[in-house]
Amino acid sequence: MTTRISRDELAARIARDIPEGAVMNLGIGAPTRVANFLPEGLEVILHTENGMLAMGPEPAADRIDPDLINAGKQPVTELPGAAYFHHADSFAMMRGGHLDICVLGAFQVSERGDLANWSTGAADSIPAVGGAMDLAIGARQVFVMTDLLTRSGESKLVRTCSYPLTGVGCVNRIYTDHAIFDVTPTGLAVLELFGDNTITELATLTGLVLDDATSTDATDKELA
Amino acid sequence: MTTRISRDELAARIARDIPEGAVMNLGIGAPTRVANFLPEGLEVILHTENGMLAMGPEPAADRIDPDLINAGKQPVTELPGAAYFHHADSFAMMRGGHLDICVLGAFQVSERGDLANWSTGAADSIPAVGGAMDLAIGARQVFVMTDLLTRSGESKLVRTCSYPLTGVGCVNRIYTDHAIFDVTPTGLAVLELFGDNTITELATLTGLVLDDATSTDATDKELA
Amino acid sequence: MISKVTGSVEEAVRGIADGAVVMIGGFGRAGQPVELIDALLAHGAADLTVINNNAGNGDTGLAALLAARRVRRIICSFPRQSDSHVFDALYRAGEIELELVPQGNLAERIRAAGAGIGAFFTPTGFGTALAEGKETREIDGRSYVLEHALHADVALVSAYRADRWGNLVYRKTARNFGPIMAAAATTTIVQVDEIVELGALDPESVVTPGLYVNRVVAVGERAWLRDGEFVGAASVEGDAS
Amino acid sequence: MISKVTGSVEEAVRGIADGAVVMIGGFGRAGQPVELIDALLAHGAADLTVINNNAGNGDTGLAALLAARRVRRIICSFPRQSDSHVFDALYRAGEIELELVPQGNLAERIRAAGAGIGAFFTPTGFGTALAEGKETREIDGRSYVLEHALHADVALVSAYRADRWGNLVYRKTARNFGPIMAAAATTTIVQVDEIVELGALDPESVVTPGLYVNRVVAVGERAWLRDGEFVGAASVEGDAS
Repeated sequence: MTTRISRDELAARIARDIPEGAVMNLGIGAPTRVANFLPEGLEVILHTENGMLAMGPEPAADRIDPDLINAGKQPVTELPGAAYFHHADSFAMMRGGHLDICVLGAFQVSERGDLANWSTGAADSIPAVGGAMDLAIGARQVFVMTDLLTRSGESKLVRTCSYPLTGVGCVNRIYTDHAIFDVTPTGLAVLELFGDNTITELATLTGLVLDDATSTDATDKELA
Repeated sequence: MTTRISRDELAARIARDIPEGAVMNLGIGAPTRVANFLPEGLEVILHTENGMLAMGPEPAADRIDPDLINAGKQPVTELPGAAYFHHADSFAMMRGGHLDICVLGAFQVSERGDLANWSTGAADSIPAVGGAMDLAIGARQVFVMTDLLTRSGESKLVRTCSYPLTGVGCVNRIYTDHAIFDVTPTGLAVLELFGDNTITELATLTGLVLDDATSTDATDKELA
Repeated sequence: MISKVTGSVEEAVRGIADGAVVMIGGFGRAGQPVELIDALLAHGAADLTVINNNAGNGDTGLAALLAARRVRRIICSFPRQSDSHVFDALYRAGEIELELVPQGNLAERIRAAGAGIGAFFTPTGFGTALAEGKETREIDGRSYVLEHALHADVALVSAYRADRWGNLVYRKTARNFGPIMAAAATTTIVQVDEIVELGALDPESVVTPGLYVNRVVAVGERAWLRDGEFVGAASVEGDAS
Repeated sequence: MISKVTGSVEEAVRGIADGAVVMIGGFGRAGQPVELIDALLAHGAADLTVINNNAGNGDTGLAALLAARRVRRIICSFPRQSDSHVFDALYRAGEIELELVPQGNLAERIRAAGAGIGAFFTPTGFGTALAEGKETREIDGRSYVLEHALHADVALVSAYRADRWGNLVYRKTARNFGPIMAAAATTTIVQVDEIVELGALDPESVVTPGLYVNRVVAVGERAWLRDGEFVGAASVEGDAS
């Protein structure tokens, strides 16, 4: 019985829901993998918070330009149609609702769409928030990409986040290794099940009441 | 007995107080004449609210560019070192205190430095404020250039403005055809008398108590 | 393939509804999107609220839209000009509403809308009639007035060149309100002299990134340029209108 | 003749006082004014408050300033990084104060200082620990937090080219905080690869107009360029630090 898909399978699944022309920001870490699965020739415009649109993939080792990096401080490239701008303009784009989609990692997401992804709240940790709060509240569609369960087996989908919040009621959809969930006014709805998962089993794993929306096609719904 | 200098003499007198390197905005009307009297070769950078620094003089008739105008919608030219920017950036410069000097016309200036220059408050007039309020509160030094008296002989320097205000306590110095006045914490001080004017006569004309600061050199004081 | 290019100004203004709030770029005639305004006039939308620095010049462009009684309300900083006779007559007759905003507050309110800022404390206008009834606050010894973001349904903007993604560059002081209005409207419609190849605009010099633009239409080179070179204008008035 | 050009980085940082609030441009290593930071370190000013997106990388630049105990307080969005060991140790030892600000609020607070805005309502951070104790308000159905302008005594900025008036252009994502910090500080000090003739920078493409700049110093071409052409970098880390 298979109940989980791999990180790359999940990235590929998310990529299927990205329409042509989308302006998108991919959070640091796993979400950046989504870019690897966008179809060749599909024009999707990647935004990086440090002041660029139409960011391209990592350069060859001998073409690394220290002035051309992404939010994770990794070297990137410039595609035709690119634009550079300063930090206030970059965050104006985010806060002003001009990005179509952002994909973020998560520690926890509540059934109301609250997101916790910047701090575990541990007493000895050094806090660092970066642009997470701006992305969470700014993009038209906020997608979360995450494992459903922590390493110790606890659900990351929760009634109420116990970790410090990044944003309130800001998440639209959660792509997990078990299933895809939409945040609806009445709680979470399962849009698509991976492998042999069932809604009953997911309800047990998460401890949440889950609506069945699997008759809706997630990709079509998104593109509408 | 001469008690008044001409508009051009006044413009020339103001020009003497503009130091090299000053970033300056000249209000619509008489203040624009100050530019005509800046010494050849003195680098003074003119700002126009509609998005330009290092504005140059009017072009020859066959070189008029409708995309290159000043705040008064008159054709101008571009000097080496110029920069263009959008309206929010232009007014950020003004509001943020980055212009060294602006020279504005006035209906009235109060002894506390309140300025009225945008509306007579007449019931049938069509109001229009433009950038006057931003200039009044934004520049480091706000100079007013005006006749001392209205056509009907009333003083434009007053205890309290009766016309609608442009800005509160914003004027630093008033260049009139009779004398130069500084706004001080205790009221107006006469810095320089033109022609045969005396402080006593000006006090009578304005109905204000005027301090004598004529032993200070206005130009040196400004440059300090 | 992304293309925001539309084939005609008629197509570009399609769907603008009666009652819409329409930002119109330009400072006086410079940067005024005259061809788009003419198309909006032909399109017929009425009961509009217009946001522009001025209230029309002469009898063309915005002035013609006013003359046709399509504008219920105008939000601007400087309506009264030597050639604003169309507005002046409507205003004196009580046939158009006016909200007068100091120019820098107008620009900042538009910028705030695009930047997702709800409201801001500005020193401009404090203690004047234009701040009457508005919240004030002293911050670090300075007095401020609270001003709110100014959004629009549609922005009509004139730029110089665009690519098919909608990246824009402007020309000289015709830039003025274009970039901030493009960001503040739900639907941004832009006229340009020409559409250039994707990649032809220097990424360091793009002024309005394409994500702010919904439709672009080429209207031909402005009269005072020939193949991108300035050749002079016989008259500012005639050619710019 | 206006000239903001200074002959050395030592001269450029002269007069920075103990206790100064110093903005330092850069996002990670990109756009970090390393030569100016080194000069500030040699200059000796202490008890500084530093405003930067991060809190130092590796052991050079800002990290070296921290290691020398010159910084009492840092205002930033993302101190914790893979190579922020200098900050991490000071923070855990309680030897540096941290004010953590979401990155967009940090950028907007800096922008507000330069633009003369006293405070603004931002949606970012609402309902989170980083908005605790701050004024909130609902505007048109959305919740906002009030954030205040963030001023500085000094800004240290790295740009690409300047003219003698201080007009600046930047290079790619090294632009980041430079333009807004240049406008927010009382004294703005800029390092560039080279000083070009007045008039050599395209007025349409100047990013920071010279009125925001007080001193400019040329520090030579960055290692990954030769005569303005990109020649590749052997290592991001080594060359950028």
